[in-house]
Amino acid sequence: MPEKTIESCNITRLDILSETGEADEALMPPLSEEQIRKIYALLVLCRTFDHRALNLQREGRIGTYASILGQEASQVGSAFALEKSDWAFPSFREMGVYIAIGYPPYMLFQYWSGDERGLRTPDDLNIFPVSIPVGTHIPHASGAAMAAKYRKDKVAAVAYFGDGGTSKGDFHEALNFAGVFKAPAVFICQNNQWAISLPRERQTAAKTLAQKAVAYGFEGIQVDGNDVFAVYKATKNALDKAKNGEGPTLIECYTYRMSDHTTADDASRYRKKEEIEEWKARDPILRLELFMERKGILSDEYKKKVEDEAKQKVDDAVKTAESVEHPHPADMITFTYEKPTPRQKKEMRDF
Amino acid sequence: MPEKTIESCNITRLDILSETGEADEALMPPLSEEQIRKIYALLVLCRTFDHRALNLQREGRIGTYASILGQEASQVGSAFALEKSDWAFPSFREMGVYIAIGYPPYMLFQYWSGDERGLRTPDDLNIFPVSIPVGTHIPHASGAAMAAKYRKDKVAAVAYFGDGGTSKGDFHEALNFAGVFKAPAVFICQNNQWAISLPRERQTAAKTLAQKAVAYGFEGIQVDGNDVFAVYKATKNALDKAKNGEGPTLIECYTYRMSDHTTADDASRYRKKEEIEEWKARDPILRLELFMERKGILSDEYKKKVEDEAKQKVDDAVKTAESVEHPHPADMITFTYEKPTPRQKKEMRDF
Amino acid sequence: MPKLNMVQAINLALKEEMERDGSVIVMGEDVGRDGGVFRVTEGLLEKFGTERVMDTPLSESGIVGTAIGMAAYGLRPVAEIQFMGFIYPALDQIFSHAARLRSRSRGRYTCPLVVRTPYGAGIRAPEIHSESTEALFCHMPGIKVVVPSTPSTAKGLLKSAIRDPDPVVFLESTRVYRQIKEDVTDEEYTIPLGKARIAKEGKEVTLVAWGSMLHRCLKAAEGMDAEVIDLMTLSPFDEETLYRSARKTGRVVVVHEAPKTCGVGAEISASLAEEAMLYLKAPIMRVTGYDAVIPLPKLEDYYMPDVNRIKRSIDEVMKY
Amino acid sequence: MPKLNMVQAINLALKEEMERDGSVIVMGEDVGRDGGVFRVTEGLLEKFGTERVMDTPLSESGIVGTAIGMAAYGLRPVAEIQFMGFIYPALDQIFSHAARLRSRSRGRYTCPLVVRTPYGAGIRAPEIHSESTEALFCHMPGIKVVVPSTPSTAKGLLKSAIRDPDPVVFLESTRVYRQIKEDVTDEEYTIPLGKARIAKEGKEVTLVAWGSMLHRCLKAAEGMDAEVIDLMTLSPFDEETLYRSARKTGRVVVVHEAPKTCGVGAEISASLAEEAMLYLKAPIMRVTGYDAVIPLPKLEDYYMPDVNRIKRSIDEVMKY
Ligand SMILES: Cc1ncc(C[n+]2csc(CCOP(=O)(O)OP(=O)(O)O)c2C)c(N)n1
Ligand SMILES: Cc1ncc(C[n+]2csc(CCOP(=O)(O)OP(=O)(O)O)c2C)c(N)n1
Ligand SMILES: [Mg+2]
Ligand SMILES: [Mg+2]
Repeated sequence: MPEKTIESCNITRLDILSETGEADEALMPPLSEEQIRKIYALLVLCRTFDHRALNLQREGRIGTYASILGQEASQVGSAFALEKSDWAFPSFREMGVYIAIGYPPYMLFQYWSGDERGLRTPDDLNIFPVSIPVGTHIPHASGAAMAAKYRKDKVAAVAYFGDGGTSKGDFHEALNFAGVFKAPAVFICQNNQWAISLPRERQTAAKTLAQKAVAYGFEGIQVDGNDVFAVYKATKNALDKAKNGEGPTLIECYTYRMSDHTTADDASRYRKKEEIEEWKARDPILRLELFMERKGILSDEYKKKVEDEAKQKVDDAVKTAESVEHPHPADMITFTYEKPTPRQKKEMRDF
Repeated sequence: MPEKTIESCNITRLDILSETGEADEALMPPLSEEQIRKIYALLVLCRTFDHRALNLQREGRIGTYASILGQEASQVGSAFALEKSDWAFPSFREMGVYIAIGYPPYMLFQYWSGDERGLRTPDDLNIFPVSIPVGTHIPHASGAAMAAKYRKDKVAAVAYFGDGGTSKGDFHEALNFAGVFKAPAVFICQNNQWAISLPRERQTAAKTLAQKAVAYGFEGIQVDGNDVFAVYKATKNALDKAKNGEGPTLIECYTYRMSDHTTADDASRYRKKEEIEEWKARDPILRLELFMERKGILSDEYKKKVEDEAKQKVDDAVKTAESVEHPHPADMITFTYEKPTPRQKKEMRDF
Repeated sequence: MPKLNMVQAINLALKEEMERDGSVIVMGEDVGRDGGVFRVTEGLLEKFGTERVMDTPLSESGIVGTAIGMAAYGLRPVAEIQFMGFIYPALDQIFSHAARLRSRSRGRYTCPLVVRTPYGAGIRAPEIHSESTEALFCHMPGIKVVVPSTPSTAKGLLKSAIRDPDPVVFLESTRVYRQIKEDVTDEEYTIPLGKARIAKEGKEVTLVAWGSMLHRCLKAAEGMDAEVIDLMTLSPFDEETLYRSARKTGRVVVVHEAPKTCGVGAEISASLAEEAMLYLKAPIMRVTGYDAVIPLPKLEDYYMPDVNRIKRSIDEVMKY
Repeated sequence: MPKLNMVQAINLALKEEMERDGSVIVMGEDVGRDGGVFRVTEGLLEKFGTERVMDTPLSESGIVGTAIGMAAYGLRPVAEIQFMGFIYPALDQIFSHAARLRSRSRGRYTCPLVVRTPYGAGIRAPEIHSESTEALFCHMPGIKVVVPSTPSTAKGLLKSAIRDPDPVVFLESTRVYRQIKEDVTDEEYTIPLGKARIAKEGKEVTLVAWGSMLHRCLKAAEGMDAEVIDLMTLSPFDEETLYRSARKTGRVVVVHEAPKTCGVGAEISASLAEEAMLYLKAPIMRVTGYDAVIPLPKLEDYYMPDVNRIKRSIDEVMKY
């Protein structure tokens, strides 16, 4: 019959590391023991940073903060696949990405304490300031990718956003541009199942977020976001693909927001404790530890060493952040344009 | 292996009436001879209207006009499936929809001659004023559908837009809302292969536009847009589905813009004559005529009668449109709010 | 009478209007289960159900766009944009459609829509959570802009906004939300749009403000014979009350937290310069935010006009 | 010297800048194969190829959003929005990102982006093709707004805009596009942003305008001792030149086609009322579009300020 099928698409899901720490050898990406140790240390550092940030907020030493608890593997696993020359465009919940690429943690505390200077990316890194308006930074990644392609640089641009971000018009326009111009872009969706109080299934009627790539004619894949190896592998493949001129990829990291939305939120108003308990068992760090134990590369003293180092780094970061001098009021005007306008010059006399 | 498929989707295409006028009986919708005659008369009326509008523009009697030549079946076939109580949200290239639901043709001429009064929908019709900003009216259809559902009215809302419209953020947000709220909405994309000078394949990397529905978790289907039976059937099915609470549908009418984008455009700058020639053979009216001849329901005198009636209607419409008095200058202010503001009252003294 | 803060007063207004009129619905991000990030819609879902209190996807243009369709269909949607900094993606829907539906259809279709959104600095919020861009919406014919400064006026104004046949952008100061409590009757009352309120009578200088800045003006006016006008509706604004006061005092200071250039203060000043200049004894001064992006918390206090900056401008005009 | 209209002058500016600097790229709807709906980018695709002249999907937020990413990466995108009425979906990208990238990153990232768009009424265009909402962008710290009124200034201003390290919204009057031809040298020259131009010297009254309205002001000024200022850059605008002229003439009339309320005329008037009031002999008058949606062609001429309306206001201020 002429009611014929003219297009078919399959969305796949990648799992490598099980909750009990068993890895599928056939799918395991080529990571050296040292690299795995590095990843582990980063995961621990992220969690230590996050834990401290929450405490600092409670003590009123920083402002509202968005925790990454539970999403460490999605962030570290993907960021670990980046080359230094790649560009990252994070949302406000990507502290793990910043930390993984070597952004000074003290600057992150500085930012969350309400000081723009914390967002001044060091010259040797290519990461954008966090995007507060959800999803609106995704086109920037598409544009940077298009620019890299025009310059013939072997560079990819990676955008990070949440499940809620996929509902924004800018998500749509950004991915459509990337598809049309075959831009070397990778779109990493941190599907942590919640957008503040809105559960994933109310965010969109689509069964998966990965399948939204179908609308743009490129590949979408879902990975276990609490499986650092799966996240790393999917991202690495997408980056290679991008740099080989094979176009963009959408990666849905299926993970969970273990904390409240932010320190200003109370998740108990809208979600059940049981759900959180369920996800505890899927903890990304626990899982990697079990794997490393099996491999015999996680001794108690090594574990302690990693935790102490993380604690030390975070302590130092807090100290540094809290010792920087207060910004000068005129700063709020100085950076509007390359040169202040006549009116701004007048305004700056107030300080 | 745990790289498993978690979602699959197939996009189908519906063809019923062949270019030679043969209809697939198995797929043929239940249309009476009288209904088919009605459809035929509407198609002819649309083409006559369109032809006249182009002439009037050349003579400077109306302003810039967007021709529907070649898209008559997509517009009439879909609009014919609407019930009087359904709501339509057209773009600027939907004169065929207006005509098919019984909008006074003279008002359409009035609008294109630069008079807002032409957009004042008669009280017994539910069609929105044309949307000039591409795609931005699609959310209105989703909203009206949500409202109808809330009111428990057996009413569907239908949005019309082009291939270019699918690239807009509002398309994305509108379809996502419709999916999430299972709204009784039908989204009809007039894929006429061009967005001014941009060919369909540069508009998006997706192979079909119908597959964009995958992103929203509901059905997308492509139909031969020059096949009035296929368009009618797909729309009727989608409307029934919507009113039965089974949610929205995206219909891609695969058709062609035979004219320049508008009277202000010169398509020879960016597309080949050959392409237009190819599509001539697929003409939607010719095709229906061949079908009706086979069925023996298209005599020469009947054909002539239909054409004469169409010409008469259009003549009358032009006469009426050109005989309405010039709008009063204050009108441009009067309709801003229910009551003019003090400042507006002052401003109106200028006239 | 119960003492309510502005959050509670607005919540009460919503409840009353929803009880009064089944066509009033509330929609937005986290307005349902969560009761809104500021708790303004708390309890509405429980009372009116998910059909009338809709948690929407994260989609500002979609929220306003679908609300326009609902309004045209016959509902009276009250759409919440979670913070004013996130209203810009919906600006096209507000300006190209909500504002024009009546004129484009020559009155066949109207858009009785209220877009509520928290605005302004002063609560140590993150980036883009402290916007005060009321001026953009005052330049949109077809839109009305309302900014209450107190709980009781907030209730009366919101009820009028919901009943208004045309689209209203309703701005709620995050700073005022829980700052003041006052008597708010749960009896039926509304406050007409388009009328200003004399918050304090005076003869020597006129201070014009709205929302959170009104309170700083009242502070600055303490102990002097200053008249303080709470504009309440910014578009269309109450020219008559403004001119009457300016003619009386001959001196005007306009205060807002938005950047100075092309802020609403400019319109007020320009209107005076056109209509009342001959009565003015002194230049018309504007005390506003700086022409800069609103800074993060560490510099926030330097950005917002404070009592001292207002006082300095008053002293300035009193020199004449 | 070749006589060019504004379309040709802008086209020449683009060509020169693209030849000079490989990081300059042009993007937008129909800017390539079609050469733009007004032919402003005609011939650029043939000359510079599809890599530098990109036909984009129909996607205004996407155009500006991707252009921001390109600019941050090191390119100098010149993005075209086909008509100003379609810039609103991109307003969030312009305001929340382009305008703030420098300040948010404390100078690490900048956004050397030009957003070109045709604006204004007067060519019998369809709905939403005649917008003149420059005021919205003048209220956005971090954005510069430029509106040329003649072919030669258009060329010099656009070249400066492209070389400017910060985002510029560049508005081109559809009415002026083919209205005037004048000598435009293909030699290298630029016109600095932020400086106004005295289009006509005079002593008795100052007329302030930009874009298409400048020409109506010049007509209205014929035969009288009026000074006509072509503001050229609306943000940041040239206060000094404005005040100097106002102090000299003591009378000011501001003219723009945008609606009156919260238009740029308000800012100019308010600035004068603050900085130069003591020198003014007469109220500051504004001659503007009405507070209404710009009508369709049949009423268009009644909407736009014409020479007579301008003259009437001049007579008005000359009474003092
Ligand atoms: C455009 C926009 N609308 C609303 C908000 C307020 N808000 C902040 S985070 C958030 C939810 C985001 O959900 P998601 O995209 O899933 O990211 P997550 O917070 O889960 O990491 C909302 C609604 C915002 N920041 N930006
Ligand atoms: C938001 C917006 N951007 C740009 C335009 C200018 N424009 C008018 S029609 C058109 C192309 C529309 O293409 P499509 O959606 O395929 O509809 P078609 O014209 O083919 O019917 C463009 C770019 C517009 N009207 N609205
Ligand atoms: Mg989320
Ligand atoms: Mg098309």
